Amino acid sequence: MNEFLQIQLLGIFSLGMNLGWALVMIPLLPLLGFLLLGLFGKKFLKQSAGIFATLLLAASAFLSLHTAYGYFFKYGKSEGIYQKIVPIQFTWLQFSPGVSIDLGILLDPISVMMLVVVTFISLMVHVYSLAYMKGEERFPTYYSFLGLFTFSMLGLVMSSNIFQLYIFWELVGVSSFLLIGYYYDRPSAVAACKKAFIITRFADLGFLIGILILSFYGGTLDFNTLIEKLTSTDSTEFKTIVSASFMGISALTWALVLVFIGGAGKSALFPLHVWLPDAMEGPTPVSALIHAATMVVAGVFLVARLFPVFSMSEVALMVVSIIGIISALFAALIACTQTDIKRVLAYSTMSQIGFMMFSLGVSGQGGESGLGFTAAMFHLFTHALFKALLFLGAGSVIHFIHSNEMKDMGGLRKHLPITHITFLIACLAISGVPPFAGFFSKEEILLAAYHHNATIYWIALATSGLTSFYMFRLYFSIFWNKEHIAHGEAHGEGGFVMMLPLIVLSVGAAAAGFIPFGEYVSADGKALESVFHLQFSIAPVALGLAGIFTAMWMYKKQNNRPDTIAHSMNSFYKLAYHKFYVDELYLFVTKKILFNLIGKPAAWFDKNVVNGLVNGTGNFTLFISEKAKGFQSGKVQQYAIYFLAGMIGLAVLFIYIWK
Amino acid sequence: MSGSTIIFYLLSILTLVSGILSVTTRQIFRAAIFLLFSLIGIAGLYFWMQYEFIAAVQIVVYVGGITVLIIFSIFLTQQAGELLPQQNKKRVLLALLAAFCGFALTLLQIIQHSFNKTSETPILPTMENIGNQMLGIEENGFSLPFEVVSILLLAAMIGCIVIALRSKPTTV
Amino acid sequence: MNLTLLILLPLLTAVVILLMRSGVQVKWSAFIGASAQFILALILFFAFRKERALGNEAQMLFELQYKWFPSWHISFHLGVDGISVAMILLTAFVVIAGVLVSWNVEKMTKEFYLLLILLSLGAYGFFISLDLFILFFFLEIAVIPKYLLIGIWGSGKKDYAANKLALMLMGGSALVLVGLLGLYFGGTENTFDLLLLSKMQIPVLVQKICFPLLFVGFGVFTALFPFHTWVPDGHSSAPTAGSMFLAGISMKLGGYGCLRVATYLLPEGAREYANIIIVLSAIAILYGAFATMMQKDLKYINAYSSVSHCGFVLLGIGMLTKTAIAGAVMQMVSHGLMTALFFAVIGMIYERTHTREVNEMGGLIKVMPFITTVLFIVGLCSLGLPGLSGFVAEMTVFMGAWQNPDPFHRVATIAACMSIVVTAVYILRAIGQTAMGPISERYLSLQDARWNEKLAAIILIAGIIAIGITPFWLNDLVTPAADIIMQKVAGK
Amino acid sequence: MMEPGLYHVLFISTALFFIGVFGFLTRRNLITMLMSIELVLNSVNINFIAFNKYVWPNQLDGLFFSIFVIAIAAAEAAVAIAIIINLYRSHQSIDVENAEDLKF
Repeated sequence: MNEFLQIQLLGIFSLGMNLGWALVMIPLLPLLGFLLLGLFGKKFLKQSAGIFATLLLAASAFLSLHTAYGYFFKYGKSEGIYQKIVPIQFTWLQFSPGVSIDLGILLDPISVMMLVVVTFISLMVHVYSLAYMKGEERFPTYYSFLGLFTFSMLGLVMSSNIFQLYIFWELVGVSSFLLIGYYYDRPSAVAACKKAFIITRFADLGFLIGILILSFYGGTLDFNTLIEKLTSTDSTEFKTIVSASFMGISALTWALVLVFIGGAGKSALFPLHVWLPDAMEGPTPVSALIHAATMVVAGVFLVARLFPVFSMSEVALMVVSIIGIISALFAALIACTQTDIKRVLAYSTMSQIGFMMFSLGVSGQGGESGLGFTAAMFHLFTHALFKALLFLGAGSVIHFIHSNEMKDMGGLRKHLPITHITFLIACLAISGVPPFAGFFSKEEILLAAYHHNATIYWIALATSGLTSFYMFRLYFSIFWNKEHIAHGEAHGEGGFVMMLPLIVLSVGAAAAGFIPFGEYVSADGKALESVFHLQFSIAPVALGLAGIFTAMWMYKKQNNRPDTIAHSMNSFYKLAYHKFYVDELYLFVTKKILFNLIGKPAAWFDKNVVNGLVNGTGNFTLFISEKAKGFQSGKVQQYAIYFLAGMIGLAVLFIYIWK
Repeated sequence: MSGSTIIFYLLSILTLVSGILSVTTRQIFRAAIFLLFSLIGIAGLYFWMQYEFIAAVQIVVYVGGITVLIIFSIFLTQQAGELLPQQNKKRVLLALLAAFCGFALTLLQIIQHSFNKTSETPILPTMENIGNQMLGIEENGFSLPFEVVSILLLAAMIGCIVIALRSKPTTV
Repeated sequence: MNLTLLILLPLLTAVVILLMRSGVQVKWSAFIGASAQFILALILFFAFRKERALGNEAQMLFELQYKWFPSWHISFHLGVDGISVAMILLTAFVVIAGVLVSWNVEKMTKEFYLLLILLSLGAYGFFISLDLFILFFFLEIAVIPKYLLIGIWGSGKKDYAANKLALMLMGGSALVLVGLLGLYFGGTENTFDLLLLSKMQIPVLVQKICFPLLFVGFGVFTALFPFHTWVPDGHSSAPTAGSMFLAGISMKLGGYGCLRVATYLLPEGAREYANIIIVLSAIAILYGAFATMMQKDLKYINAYSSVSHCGFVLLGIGMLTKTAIAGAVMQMVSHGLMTALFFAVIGMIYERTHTREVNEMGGLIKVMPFITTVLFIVGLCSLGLPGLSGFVAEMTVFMGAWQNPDPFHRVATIAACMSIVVTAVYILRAIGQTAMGPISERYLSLQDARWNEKLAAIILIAGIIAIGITPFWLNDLVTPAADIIMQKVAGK
Repeated sequence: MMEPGLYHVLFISTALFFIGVFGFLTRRNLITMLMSIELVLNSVNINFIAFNKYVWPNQLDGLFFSIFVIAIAAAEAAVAIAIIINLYRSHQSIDVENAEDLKF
C-alpha cells in the first residue's frame, strides 16, 4: 500500500545506483543548507554561513555537471535519440488508480541542461553574495532562502510528474517571495514581494485548472505517460480530450492555454509581468538568480516540457507565440525609457523571455521544424549566462554607488574596470553581436520565426534592434556619459570574491554560443544540425549595430539629445515611461473591483445580512417572549379564565371535533 | 305534584338564588350570610335524597365551621360597612361568557347522556353501614383514606398555625 | 488497544485537576494528562496501522460493546476506522498545544484547565462512538465548556459571543437530535447503532427528511454557510486555547458528523442534496475568503478564513467521490492543526503587543523571530504551500471534485480553486502588515516566545509538516474508510 | 312539572358549579373568592351524592367521597384563611389585584 520506500527504478537501469544517488543529492544538498542555516544559522554559523552554503552548492553543481556529462555523453543516447529517463520515482499521494502525485526525477536534455544552468548560476550568486551581502544582520537567513530556492528550482526542472512540477513551482514562488521581501523593513519591498506572489499565484490558478483538465482526460499526472497518451492521435484519451469542448474550444486547447497562463505568470509575460520590475526590490544577486536566470524562465521550461502536447494544438501554440512576441516588443519599448538600471534589466529579461516563448510557439515537433524549440532552449541557456552577468555587474555598480538611478551614475569605467569589461561583454551578447553567445541563439530564434510567420519575424527583428539600443543606453549611461560622479569616494570594486563570478560568467557569455546546442537539445531528442546562414544574419546584426550606435550617439557624452528625442515623441514616450499604465490598470482592478466591489460588499453582507438574520432570530425570540410573559401577569383570576377557556376549548375539541 | 317535589323545588330555589346573591352582592357580610343559606339549602337537598348522615355533616362542618371561620376572617380583615370593590366590566362579561358556555356545554352533555341505574341490591346509607365501611379494613373498607385525611387535617392545622404566626420583624 | 482508555484518561485527568491545589500543580497535571493523551493517540495510530498491515479488513477496529439502555436499544458501542483515528490524532495534537499555550492563564486556572480537558473528553468520545446516542451525548459534552470558556475567560464582546455560539450550536444539536430520532424510528428496526443502521435499508422518504436535519445540524458546527456567523464572533472573543479548541476540534465534530452520520447513513439523502451542499460550500469558500480580505483584526482574519477552509470540507463531502471525501477528511486534519497554530500565534502576538489590529503592528520579525517564523509557516500553510498540510488537503479535494465531469461540478470546483488566489491576498496582507515593514518604537522591547509557546508551536508544526511532506500515511489511513462511505453512497 | 330525579339534581349542581366559577372569576376580595370555591366544592358533593343515590345505590363510595371532600374543604378553608390573614398583614389589603407579586 505504502510505496514510500519502494523506490522504483524505472527507465534505463544502467545509469547505476551511483548516479541515482548523486541525482537525489543534487537538490537535497541545497535543502540541507536551507534547513541547517534556517534552524541553527543564527546561533552557530553567523558569517561563515555563506561559505557553508557555497560549499554545499558547489558539491551540488559538481554533481549536476557530472550528471550532465553522464547523460549527454555516456548513457542518455539510445539509437541516436536522447531518452527520457526516470531513474527514481515513488508515489507520494495517490488520488485514484492511475492518478497520483509521484515524486521522481526525469532526465531528458532540457532538464539536464536546466540542472547545469541552475546550479551553476546559483553557485555564482552564492559566491558573489559572500562579498555583496557581507555584514548583513540576517546573513544566514539570506543563504538559507537561497538554498530553499535552489532546491525548489532543481526539483522543478527534474520533475517527472506534472503535479510535482506544480509543487516546486509553488515553492520557487514562495522562495522568491521571501527573497524579494528580504529587506522586510522597506515598505516597497514588502509591497513588491506580495505583488509578486499574488500575481504568480493568480496565474497558478490557471496552471492548476489546466492540470486538473489534463489529469482528467489523460488519466495520469506522469509526464511521460501523459505526453504519450495525448500525442498519439489514435488513443482514446486523445480522442476524448479533443472532442470535449467548451465554448467552441477543445478541452486540450483549454488545458494548454491554462497551463500556459501559469507559465506566463511565472515568466512575467504580458499582461502578468507587472510583478517583475517591482521584484527588483530584492537584493541584486537574488535578482540575478531568480528574476533573470532561473525562476522566470520556468514558464518557458514548462511549455518546453509539455511541448509535444502543445504541438498537438495549433491554437495553443498560436497563443504562446502571440503572447511571446507582444511581451518582447512591449518590454523592449518600456526598457528604453526607464532610469532605474535594475528595472531596465528586468524589462529586458521580460523581453528576452518573450523571445523564447514565441520561439517555442513557432516551433514544430520534430526535425527541421523543431528549430524553434532548440533555439528557445539555447536562448534560455545563453540568456541565463549573460543576464546573470548583467545583474551581477549592476549589483557591483550599485554596491559602489549606493543607488539604482542612472542619473547618479556616469564615467564609472575608470572606477570599475573589471565590471566595465564584463558588462560590455554581456551587452554585446544580448545585442546579438557576433561572436558572443546571444548572437547564435537569437539568430536561431529569428530563423525559426522567419520560416514560420513573417509578422512575428519582423516584429522580432525590430525588437532585437531595440534591445541593443536600450542595453547600450544603459551601458553608456553607467560607464561613460558625465565624467564626474556624485559619489566621490572610491572604495574599490568589491574584491576578488565579487569579481570572480563576473569573470567566469563573462567567459560563458562570450563563448557559450559555440556549443553545438542542437546536437543535444531538440524537440524530439534527435540531433538537430544547426545550419548557419550568413546572408540571413546580416539584417539582425546590422540592426543591432545600428541600435548600439544610436545609443552611443545619444548617451556617450552628456548632451540634450535624449531629451529632445523624448520630447519629440512626447505622448508615446510618456506612455512607455509609465509602462503603458498596466500597473494602474491592475491597481484599478484590485482596489476598485476586487476590494471595493467584492470584498467590501461580502464583509458588509456578512456583518449585516447574515449576522443580522441570526441576531434577528434572537431578537424575534426575545420579542415573542416579551409578549408571552404578559400572560404571566400574576393575576390569579386571569389565569383562571385562561384555564377555564382552555378546558372548555379542549372539551369541545375532544367531544365534537375529534370524537 | 307531590310534597316531595315541592320541597325539592323550594330547596333548589333557595340554594341557587342565595348562591347567586352570594357571588354578586357587594356587601361582604351579606355574601357570607347568603353562602350560609345556600349551604343550608344543599344540606336540605341531602335530606331530601335521604342521606341524613351527609346532611348532618354538611351542616356541622360547613354551616357550623367554615362559614363561621369565614365570618371571623371578614371581621379580621374588613372595615365595617365598606363595599366590595367593583370588578371591571370586561372581566365580568368574559367570566359570564365563560361560565355560561361551560354551563351550557356541561348541561348538554348531561342531557344527552342516559344514566342507567344498577340493578344490584342497594345498600342503605344507614349509620351502621357507613360506620362499618368507613372504618373497615377489609375489601371496600375506607380506613386508609380515612387516616390519610386525618393526617391531612393535622398537617393543615399545623400549617395554619405556622402561616398565621406573626413573623418576627427582624426576619422580614 | 482498549478504546475506553481514550475516555477514561481525560476523565482521570479532570479528577486529578480537581484535586490539585495550586495553579502550578493544575498546569502540570493538565500537561501530563494531555501528553498521556497524545501518547495514547499515537499508540492507537500505530496499533491501527499494525492491525491493518496484518490484514484486518474489518470496517471498524477495536470494537467494544456494552449494554447501556437495552430497552431503547442504546449500547455503549465504540470502534475506530481510519477517519476516526485521523481525527483523534488531530485532537491529541491540539489538546497538548492548547494546554501549553494557556500556561499563563491566571484567572481561575483550575476551572480553565478542567474545561479544556472536558472538551477533549467530549471530542474523543464523539470520534470513537459507534452508537448515535452516545455520539450525541459526547457532542453535547463538547459544546458546554465552550460557553464557559468564552463567557469567563474571553475578551471583547464575550457575553454576546458566548450566547451566540452556545445558542447556534445548541440549535444545531437540536436539529441533529431530531434527525437521529428520525433515523431511530424511520429504519426497519429501532436502533441507534451506527453499523446496524448502515446495513439497513432506510426508506427514501426518511432519508430525504433526515438528511437535511442532520447535515445542517452538524453543518452549523463546521460553519456551513449561512450558519457560520458564530465563527467570527466566537473565535475572536474566546481565549487563545478556547479558539484553538473551537477551530481545531469543535468545528471538526461537525465535519465528522456530516460525513459519518449524515452522508454515510443516508446515501439517498446525500445524493439528493449534494448539489445544494456544493453550492453552499462554494459560496462559503469564496465568500469567506473575500470577507476575510476586509478584516483588520487578526483573529477575525483567521476566523473568516476558517469559514473558507471549512468550506473545502463540505465541498469534498458534497462532491461524493472517494478522493474528494478523503480530501475532506485531510482538510479537517490539516485545518485543525493549522488554525490551532494560527490562533496560538495570534495569542502570543496579542499577549505582547496588546492589540490584534494588523494596522497597528509591523516589523515584528525584528523582535520576535520565532513567533513571526511560525506566523509565516502557518500563513503559507493556509494559502496552500506545498510541503505543508494545506496543500495536500486542498489538492486532494480539487482532484476529487474534478472527477465529476458535468459543468455544474466543474464550475463549483473552479470557483473553489479561485480561493487559492484570494487566500494568498489576505494571508500576505496579514503577514506583511504584522511581521514585515518598519517596526514601531513601542514594540522594540518585546520578548520572543517562551519555552511553552515554542513547544506548542513545534508540536503543531511537526504535525503540519508531517502531513505536508509525507501525505501518503494520512492518505492510506483515510482512503479505505472514505472508500467504504463512497461505496455505500454509490449504492453498491 | 315532572317528578325531580337525577337530571334535576345534576342541573342544580352544574348551575351551582358555574355560579361558583363566575364568582371566582369576578370577585376581587380573596375571602369572597374563597366562598366561591366553597360553592364549587359543594356542587361536586351534590354530584357524588346524586350519582350514588340514582345510579349506584349498591355501594357507598360517593358518600365517602363527599365526606372526604368536606374534610379537605375544611382544611383548605383553614389554610386559605391563614394565608389571607397573613397577606392582609403584609399588604394591608386582601384584594387579589394587589397580590400579583408572583409574576415574570
